[in-house]
Amino acid sequence: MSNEMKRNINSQNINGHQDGVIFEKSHSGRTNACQSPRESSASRVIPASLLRESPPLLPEVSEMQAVRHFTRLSQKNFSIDTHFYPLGSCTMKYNPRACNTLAMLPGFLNYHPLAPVETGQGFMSCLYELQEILKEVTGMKEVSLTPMAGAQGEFAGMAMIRAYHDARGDTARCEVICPDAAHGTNPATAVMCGYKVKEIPTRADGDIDIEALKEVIGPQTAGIMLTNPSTVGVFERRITEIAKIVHDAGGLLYYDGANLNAILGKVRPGDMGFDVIHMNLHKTFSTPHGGGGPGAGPVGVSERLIPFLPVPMVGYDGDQYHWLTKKDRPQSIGRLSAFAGNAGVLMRAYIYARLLGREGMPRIAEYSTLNANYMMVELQKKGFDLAFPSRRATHEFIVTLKRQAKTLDVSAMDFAKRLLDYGYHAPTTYFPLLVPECFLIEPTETEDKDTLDGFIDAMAKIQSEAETQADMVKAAPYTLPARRLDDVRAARELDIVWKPGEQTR
Amino acid sequence: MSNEMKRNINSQNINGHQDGVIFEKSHSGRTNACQSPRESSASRVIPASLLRESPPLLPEVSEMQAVRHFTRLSQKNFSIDTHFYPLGSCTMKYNPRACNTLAMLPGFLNYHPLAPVETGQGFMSCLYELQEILKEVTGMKEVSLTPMAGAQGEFAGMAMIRAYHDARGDTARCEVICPDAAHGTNPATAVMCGYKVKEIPTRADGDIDIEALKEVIGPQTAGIMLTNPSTVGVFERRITEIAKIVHDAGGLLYYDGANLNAILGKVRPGDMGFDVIHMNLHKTFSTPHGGGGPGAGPVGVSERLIPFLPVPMVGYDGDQYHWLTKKDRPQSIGRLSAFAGNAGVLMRAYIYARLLGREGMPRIAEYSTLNANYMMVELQKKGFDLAFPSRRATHEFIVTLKRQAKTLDVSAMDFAKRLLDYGYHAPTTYFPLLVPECFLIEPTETEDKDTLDGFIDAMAKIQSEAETQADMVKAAPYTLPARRLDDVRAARELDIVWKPGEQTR
Amino acid sequence: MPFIPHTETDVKQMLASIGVNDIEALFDEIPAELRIGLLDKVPAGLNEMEMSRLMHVRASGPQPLCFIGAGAYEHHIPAAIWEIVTRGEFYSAYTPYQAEASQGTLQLIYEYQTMMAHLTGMEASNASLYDGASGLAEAVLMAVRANRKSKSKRILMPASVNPTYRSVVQTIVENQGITLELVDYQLDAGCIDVASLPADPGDVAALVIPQPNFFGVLEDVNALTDWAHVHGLLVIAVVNPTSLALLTPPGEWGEQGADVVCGEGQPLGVPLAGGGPYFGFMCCNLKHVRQMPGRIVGRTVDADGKPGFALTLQAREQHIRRSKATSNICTNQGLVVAAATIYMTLLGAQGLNRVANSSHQNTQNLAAQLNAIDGVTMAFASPTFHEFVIKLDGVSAEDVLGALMADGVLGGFNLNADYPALGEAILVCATETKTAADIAAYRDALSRVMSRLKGGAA
Amino acid sequence: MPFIPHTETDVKQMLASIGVNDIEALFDEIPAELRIGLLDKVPAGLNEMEMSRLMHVRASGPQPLCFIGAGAYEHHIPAAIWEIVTRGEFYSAYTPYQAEASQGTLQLIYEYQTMMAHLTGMEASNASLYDGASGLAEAVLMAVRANRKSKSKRILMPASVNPTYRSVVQTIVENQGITLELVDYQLDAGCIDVASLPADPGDVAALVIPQPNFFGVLEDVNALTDWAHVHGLLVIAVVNPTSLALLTPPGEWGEQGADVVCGEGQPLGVPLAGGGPYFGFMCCNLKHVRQMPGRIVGRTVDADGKPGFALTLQAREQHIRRSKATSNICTNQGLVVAAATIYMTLLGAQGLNRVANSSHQNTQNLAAQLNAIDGVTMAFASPTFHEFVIKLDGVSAEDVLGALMADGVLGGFNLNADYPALGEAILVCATETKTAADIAAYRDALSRVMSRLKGGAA
Ligand SMILES: Cc1ncc(COP(=O)(O)O)c(C=O)c1O
Ligand SMILES: Cc1ncc(COP(=O)(O)O)c(C=O)c1O
Repeated sequence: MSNEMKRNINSQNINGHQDGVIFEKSHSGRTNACQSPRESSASRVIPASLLRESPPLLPEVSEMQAVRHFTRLSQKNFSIDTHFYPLGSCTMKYNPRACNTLAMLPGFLNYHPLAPVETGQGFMSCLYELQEILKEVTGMKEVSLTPMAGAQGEFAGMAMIRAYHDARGDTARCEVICPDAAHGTNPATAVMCGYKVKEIPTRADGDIDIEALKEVIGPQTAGIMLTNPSTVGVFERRITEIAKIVHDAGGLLYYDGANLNAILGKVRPGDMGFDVIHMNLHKTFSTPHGGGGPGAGPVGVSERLIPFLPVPMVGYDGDQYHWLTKKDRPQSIGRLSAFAGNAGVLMRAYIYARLLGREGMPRIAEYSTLNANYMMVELQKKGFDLAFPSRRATHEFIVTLKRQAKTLDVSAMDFAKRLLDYGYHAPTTYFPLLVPECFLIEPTETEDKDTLDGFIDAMAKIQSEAETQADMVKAAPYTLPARRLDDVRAARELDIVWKPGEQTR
Repeated sequence: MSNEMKRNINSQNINGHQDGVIFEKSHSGRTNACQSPRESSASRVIPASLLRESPPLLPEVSEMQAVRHFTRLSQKNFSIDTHFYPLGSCTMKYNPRACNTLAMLPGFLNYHPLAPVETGQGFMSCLYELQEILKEVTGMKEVSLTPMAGAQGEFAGMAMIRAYHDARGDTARCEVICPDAAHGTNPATAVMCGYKVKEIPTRADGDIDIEALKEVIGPQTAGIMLTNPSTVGVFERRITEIAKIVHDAGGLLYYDGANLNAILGKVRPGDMGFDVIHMNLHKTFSTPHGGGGPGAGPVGVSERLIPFLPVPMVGYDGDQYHWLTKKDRPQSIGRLSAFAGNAGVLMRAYIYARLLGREGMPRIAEYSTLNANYMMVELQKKGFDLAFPSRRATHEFIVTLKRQAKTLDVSAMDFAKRLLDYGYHAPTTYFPLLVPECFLIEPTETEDKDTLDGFIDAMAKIQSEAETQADMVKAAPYTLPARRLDDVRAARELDIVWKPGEQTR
Repeated sequence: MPFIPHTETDVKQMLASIGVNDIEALFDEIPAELRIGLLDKVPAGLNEMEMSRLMHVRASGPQPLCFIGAGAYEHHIPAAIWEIVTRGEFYSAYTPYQAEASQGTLQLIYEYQTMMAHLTGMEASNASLYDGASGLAEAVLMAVRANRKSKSKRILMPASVNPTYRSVVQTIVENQGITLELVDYQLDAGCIDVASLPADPGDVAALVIPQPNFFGVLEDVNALTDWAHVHGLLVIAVVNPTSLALLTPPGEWGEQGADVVCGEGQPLGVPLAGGGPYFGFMCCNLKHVRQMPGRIVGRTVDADGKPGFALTLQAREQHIRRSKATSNICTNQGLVVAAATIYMTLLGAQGLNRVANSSHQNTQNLAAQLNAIDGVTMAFASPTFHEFVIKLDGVSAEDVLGALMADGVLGGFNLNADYPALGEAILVCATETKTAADIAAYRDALSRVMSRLKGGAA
Repeated sequence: MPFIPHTETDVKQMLASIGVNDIEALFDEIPAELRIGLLDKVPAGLNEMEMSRLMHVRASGPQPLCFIGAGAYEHHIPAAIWEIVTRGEFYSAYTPYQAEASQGTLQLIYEYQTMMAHLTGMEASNASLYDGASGLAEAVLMAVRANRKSKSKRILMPASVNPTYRSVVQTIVENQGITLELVDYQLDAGCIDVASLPADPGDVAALVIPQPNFFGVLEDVNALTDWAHVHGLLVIAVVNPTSLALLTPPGEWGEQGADVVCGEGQPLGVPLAGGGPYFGFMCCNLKHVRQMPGRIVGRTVDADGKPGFALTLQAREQHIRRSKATSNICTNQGLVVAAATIYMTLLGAQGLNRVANSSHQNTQNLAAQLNAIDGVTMAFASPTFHEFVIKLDGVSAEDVLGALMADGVLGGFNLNADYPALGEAILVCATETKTAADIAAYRDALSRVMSRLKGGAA
């Protein structure tokens, strides 16, 4: 057998043209009669100077070509529906199919966002009830659903903090404090709201360095952005003390509630003393990530921030549900979207919350925590190093592969890529930044023990591969639609738009 | 790198437990609360002697495990939505997605088959209009939609022929004539209807041997089962003459209309002199094959068979659509299903027919014929042998690999398996039986030229592989979820039901 | 052109390659006198938008509360099922002739066979037949083949079997000279009286036993099975699969169990959908498996020795055996079977048991409430599964059902045509989908209707 | 337990491995005084059957004929789109951080970027922003960063831009000291008078140009673009993507084309769905690409030299650059973008052009018919795309819309609150989904309503 033959045998779809970019399957003059309105002969009133001269380059393929192309593309993804996906801080849990089907009932899909509320009471009642559920779950006093993702929720939260200080004439507060472990959106958001960011360090036990906090806090402090359980996967035990320090300094506390999975029904941000929280419904409330979105980032607030909540919100007068707008809430920071945010995502979260019910909420916390602690302990037993070995895991925990990187020259990235060969999506790598060569591992409550054990075994196997065949591991993956991709070239030889005349493969 | 490692690297999902049978993922005591009704405490009135003693062994997995398992399984299939699938006699064309979505509107899905027709007029109007469309397309006088697949349509057709003869007291007719090329369902059906089967040969040019027909026909002949274009992929040119011979002998003509693609809107069985036809809506009318069904096999008849059509049919009195039953049609051969056949399949076919419209019908014939003739000619140019080189292809045509089998010891089966490695589903192999080492190739109208060219190239490449590396080809496939499967063992060591304690892999 | 990808350039190149001037030339072997013009009676094509609008209109309309069963049952269908089943890879694949390219479908069918075998208590299952009724016909044909001791083509067919099934069986088996002999039911009990069966039935190939029977009543399956076996008959069980979560599986009926088990698979996750597609299931023991019609999947190994799946025992089938096949069936109900497999997986034994229980209890409940209405009585005293028969006093079933429909309630199946001996009688069903409020709504509607109709007022 | 797969045995084994007695022990680091009891105000859990019933009720109700546009447009959505988009592999995947395990999503986004670039006539596109309104805010922030010649944070914002967009931009940019200066529209023409723009605007970062504008009216984009560039302003185009099949792409506006192009992607295959999820698109030329917010996918090669796709230019983003990122955006609208990509693929340039044309013509048609009604006049004389404004004489827009709704027609968007200067005015839209009969139904309803309301009768 020639070498070429050997390669041929082992590469899926030898006849590779099948998976080129869609434009390569396009031929001029092909149309989909079924999908275009009939041609009409009526005249147009648009002046020629405003008309396009040549048609845009869009693919010209048949409906079947499109279906086949995108179906095949989909198969190149790992996803919750196909793989264990323990991506820390991302809460990749099962997205119940009913949430999708029921949110996509024609009566909801056809509802125009500006239609009179009389014609959408069923839809609005879901949103209203979701507001109520989220209030109860977070212990906050009022909730607005409008932010379209976690980061926009953060923006809304920080803008409210600013509006609050401004409303009191307390305008000298120009700094926001973030732990060094904070998610990147936190500092970025603070800056978008016109603040300067002060970082404070995390202690070796994973808690915040309170002394450092005391040092940076002052009359210039607008607030602090925290998350608890923190992004290092531990519960900040001295949260009440921290809240007191911040409040005493006149600052407010922002809670990054992207990850509520481990505390649902166990402890509430409102009770910890937070003034504002955003939630990632696309994590804790199991709305799908969709390969990058959409999400939803509702915000909840304590008493003092109620007037500033972003609009629209849903009100209920005992008879009818209606939109609350700036007219009703003049101190609101205003609108964040053209309509009411990612309504369809909110519907899915509502359905999920109702399926869980009050008994289901704490169970999420319990079993996600159980899974995380089990994996943490088992990985430790297999010889892996934990970033915070003295602590309980929450919904997630951190393994550091610093030792492997140093002694075997096999990095966290290499472990990650090799895990893909074993049929597991990699954990979050290199975040939080403060732990070197880290894996942030979040199994979620919807994975069964066999799956966790399979992952743990794979980690152990890769460890022994790393010890005996480091080069093999460093060149992984081998079994995926692509080998390791050249990120440097991607940025240097920027190719972000396909141009005619090119051939992918 | 050790050999074991090498193998590990190249096998997808090294951690194979992920793809075992569902029972291997089951653990006792696991339930899906979301999917079962609440437990109720009311008492039961069923005597203990009729109650089950131990629960059936069904999987105990979570909803996510089920979704993941079956999603992963689906990915192991070739299908129209992912691959070119030129399976002759099967008409694997694009199944428009709208046909599925619209047939699954809640108003249709929730309609009980025994509900009063007043509550299902929309549904029934679709069936009625489909009857009318099929009459026009086939040139028959009346249509019944009730048969649930081609074979049941054949049964209905042959039962009508029998009922016709019986009704005339012509009870000595005990034989049915079939060409040797006929689909297996034809002789099997004739036997189910109590007939003996007489085979007649096909000539070298693909037409029926009329002399042989004349020899076997007689007063004992109930009828003949033909298909035109025939199963060897050519149009039977002397069909009018054949019809006359059969009718003159007092027999009736049955048309196996499984494959109407090549004649849609061009020529009609009714005009050729056929008395009864069944259609495979899951071929010509593009309802999905679903990995083996369901289909629908409506029957159409000439004037004299109208009274015998199977019930129910849909009637329309100008005001309301209603079911026609044995009460309305006392000479009917009766019912073939508990309700009205595969209604949901009929709905999909109806939608497809309306999307095509009258202009679309002949286009199907034109482009499916164009594709088949193009492939036939191009494959011949690449050196492949045609079974009927002097004939036009219809929607399909036959390549024979007899020469390759003899000279290279590479069979049609080997070519078929190697095609899978190239990302193409194999054509129909070893059918019709009269052509040795045959490929019955049916591209359908929905494939584009590039795809056909890709397939032709692959065939040429496999030919050259066969010439230089026969063993490699004979051991194909290499890139699929399974290597070549042991059919003999499957039949000898029968394992058709999983039993506890087994482990698949 | 809908669904046709050819560009003008493609067509030109292809015609040139073939060596003809136009597509029309490709049809030159068809005798000119047979060619036709436009299909005038086929309406002009619609685009998807237009078609979608049309179908939405046709699918709209009132959705009455439905208490009809009679062979098709409304059950909750988990959303996941049809989202997975309609994935292109399942939806648009063919019968798994190329096993290596069809492991998904094949493994699924193997799992299906396993579930059905365990549910029915049998050793083997095929991959489906068209529906329950035609499946029973195939079971009858199979029993005649399989009963080596019997030379007869006589089948005992109880009147308590779904009358539509009986007529379908008649249509399908009569041309092979098989005769169906009716076994009567007890007018007060609604089931067969075992004691009334003949002491010497003669040479009969098989007895059909429905469980529950068409009236929802439970037959004494153990005694019936034993009676049949004593007299050399095979037993064909026709069962409701949901009920098997609760009831003795046919494989355990009497001393030896049933020989062939069949039934309608629709209750397992398949929508009512106006009557189809549903699927017929069929199970038997290994000694009869070579007589079974339909496809069967077996587990085997591949060239690397790894487990894999393939169609097996194909020598029974028409594509191999042609006129000597066990049946003419080819295309079956594959996709619907996929739905049922996922349904059984999502519910598990406990879930299915709860569905059965809840349906049973709702039905008990409804029966008790209807029984309290003046002019309404229970036709039979025997235990039932999830259907029961009411008899109406002094009013016609047709009028009552019509009046209920006007009130938004589909009150059941009118037994008049099939069982005139029962008088004015309706077969009623309440599955787990019915709430207490639904049941009360039926009761209230019926009691209004009864007092109106009996009172003679409009 | 819904969605939790643990058996009792699993739990026991896991607790033993961890070395605790019960799950509660795992929460021992949470201060006891913070722990809570049951969440009383959360309703008890429902099973899927119960939930399904509830949601079906909530989704039911009248489906009026809708002529509202104002930023969200009803278009035909091919069935294939959402059947593919909701496939688990797209639906339940995360942001493609592990490129090798996400080639499907990555290639799709690359294709999306390509389509959007060609549609807008620009060189680059990102992978989406939240929606059109917040996307415009990001465009404003980007323009301020990108305009190297300008030190100002002044933005010219026409009043003919969707008022909601303007208020969203205000919310998002105000904390960074950016000011929005209103540019008025001509009361008779409904668009900006280029001649009225100041000869010397001073140091301004950018001019926003809507096309079509909120009134559906077409702006003189060429002149506006040239005016801006002459004065050192960047041009931010806010466009309707459907219209771009017909109208000059922003990349070709005036001499140099627009600098940043953004807009609402909803018209491209995304259902109205009560307002979201939609997506904001954003395009620019390569010289500004490093100022663009949001994800970008690049084509590169893998270790074998084969083409593949990966996120690129990540140094712009928050997860790398943190406080120095171009935006805080992280999760975007990926799945909706997948829908739009399939939409554009299925329609192609010709299909999209027909959608645009048909919408334009239906709108023309409707306008002509409404114009003929007594008391109804066209607010503006200028050409429009697929929306227009009617003015009502002697009746209030609110009353008219209310009366139309009672007739099953949603007549449009009331401009009263946002544009009091227009008097009683309604913004009306008719896309390709509206038939001649629909248009006639609106006309008839409006003419009934007008004569009733004007006649003073009830
Ligand atoms: C801790 C944390 N904060 C904030 C975010 C940002 O949320 P989003 O991606 O929805 O904007 C994330 C999610 O990535 C997160 O994990
Ligand atoms: C020529 C021919 N006849 C009959 C049939 C039988 O149709 P069905 O499989 O629907 O029973 C087929 C399909 O396989 C066929 O190709």
